[in-house]
Amino acid sequence: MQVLYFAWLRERVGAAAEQIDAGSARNARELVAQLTARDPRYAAAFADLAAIRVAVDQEMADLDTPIAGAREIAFFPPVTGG
Amino acid sequence: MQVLYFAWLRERVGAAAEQIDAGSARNARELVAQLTARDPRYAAAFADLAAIRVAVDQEMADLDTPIAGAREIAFFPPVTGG
Amino acid sequence: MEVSVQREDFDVGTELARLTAADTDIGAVVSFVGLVRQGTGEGRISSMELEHYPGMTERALQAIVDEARGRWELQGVRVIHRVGPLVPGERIVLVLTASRHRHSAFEAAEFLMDYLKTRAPFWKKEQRGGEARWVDARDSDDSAAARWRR
Amino acid sequence: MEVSVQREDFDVGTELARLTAADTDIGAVVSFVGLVRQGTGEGRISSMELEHYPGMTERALQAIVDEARGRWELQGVRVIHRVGPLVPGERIVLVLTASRHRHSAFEAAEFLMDYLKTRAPFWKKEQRGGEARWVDARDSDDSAAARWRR
Repeated sequence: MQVLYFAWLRERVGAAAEQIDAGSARNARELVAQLTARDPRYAAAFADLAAIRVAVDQEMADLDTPIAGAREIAFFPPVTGG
Repeated sequence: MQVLYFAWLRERVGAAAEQIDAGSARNARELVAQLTARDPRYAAAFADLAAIRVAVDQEMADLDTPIAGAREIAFFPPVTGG
Repeated sequence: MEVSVQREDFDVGTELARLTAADTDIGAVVSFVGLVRQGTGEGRISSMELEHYPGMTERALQAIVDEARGRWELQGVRVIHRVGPLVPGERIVLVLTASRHRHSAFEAAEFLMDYLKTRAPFWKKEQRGGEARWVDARDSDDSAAARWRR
Repeated sequence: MEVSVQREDFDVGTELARLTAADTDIGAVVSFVGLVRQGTGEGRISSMELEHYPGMTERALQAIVDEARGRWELQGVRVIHRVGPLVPGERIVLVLTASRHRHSAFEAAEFLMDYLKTRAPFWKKEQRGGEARWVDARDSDDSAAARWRR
């Protein structure tokens, strides 16, 4: 699936988007666990999970929203537009 | 003093402004009584006192506001701008 | 100049740019524009005439602006009210409020309109078919204004 | 077109005229314009960059507009949000609401801004001196949005 990062999450991960095999991850929380195990960049980016927001297929979601069949998961900080 | 009329009051009185000697009238209510005694046009215009608003020297007032020394008294219906 | 009573139309973009030009600490500008509604069916109006009380109108509008400035921290305020003949779809009134944060700008604009509707000496006469009728004041405007009493 | 995300500036007068052109039963139009605040002293910003999530941003804004249309009877709605680099004093966002009566237009505009602030995927990065900093979300925006929950 396509995984997107925005704002300081993008900067810490060092990528705006990447193709990731979610493997056995059933939700965003398990996907984050896989990523943080893979590379310290992710561990740094996802250190404070309370500061992370998630969208699944461009709909606001949360870390426990199921991601089976999803094409696009996005991680970002709380929004600050307007 | 200068007496002004607006909207349907102006139409019923048949004048936008007139110079009037307020005589012994201490407030707008007594001025109205003098006018209605003078001519049926005023009696028709001031028939429903609850529908009349008053300004004394361009400040919102009421029928019992003293008018001694006032230069300009205005009578009009409730406002409908905006 | 905060208050204008005029026959000419106004441009909201121009007024907004003027209000915000000098101050880079404005974060929020709220505008209200009132328009002549045509209505429907029998009640359809063809035109209206706005009468006012020259001199008092400007004083009353300025007093309302001053009251708003006392209640909210505003970086700028602008009120324009048109008079004379107007047809459906035309703009009647503009209220603009500028502040650091949006809630003050929203509240102040709504306050200005509620007070303007009940305290500024304007009167509307509508033309329907061949018939002219003075618009009645509305109780809902009185109760809207009463919200702000304190 | 009710929702736009764009790098270019907008003109409130033009947008307002477009929104009201086709309908003579609109009595009230409320606009909100958000601007880049410079701030003062140490906190003075020189510029900012607005990042967004292309695709989701437009969907989120449209969902907020649809929600507003469900809650108030609106004759028209327009939302424009800019992205890219901006300097103090520049316009960021426009919300326009048109309705028969003013209270609906005011409420809907404030609702749209409260929801946009907390639900639309935009992020601001400010430049202060030589230093760049991502803006933190504000609790006051969350509580403003929570007012509308039902």
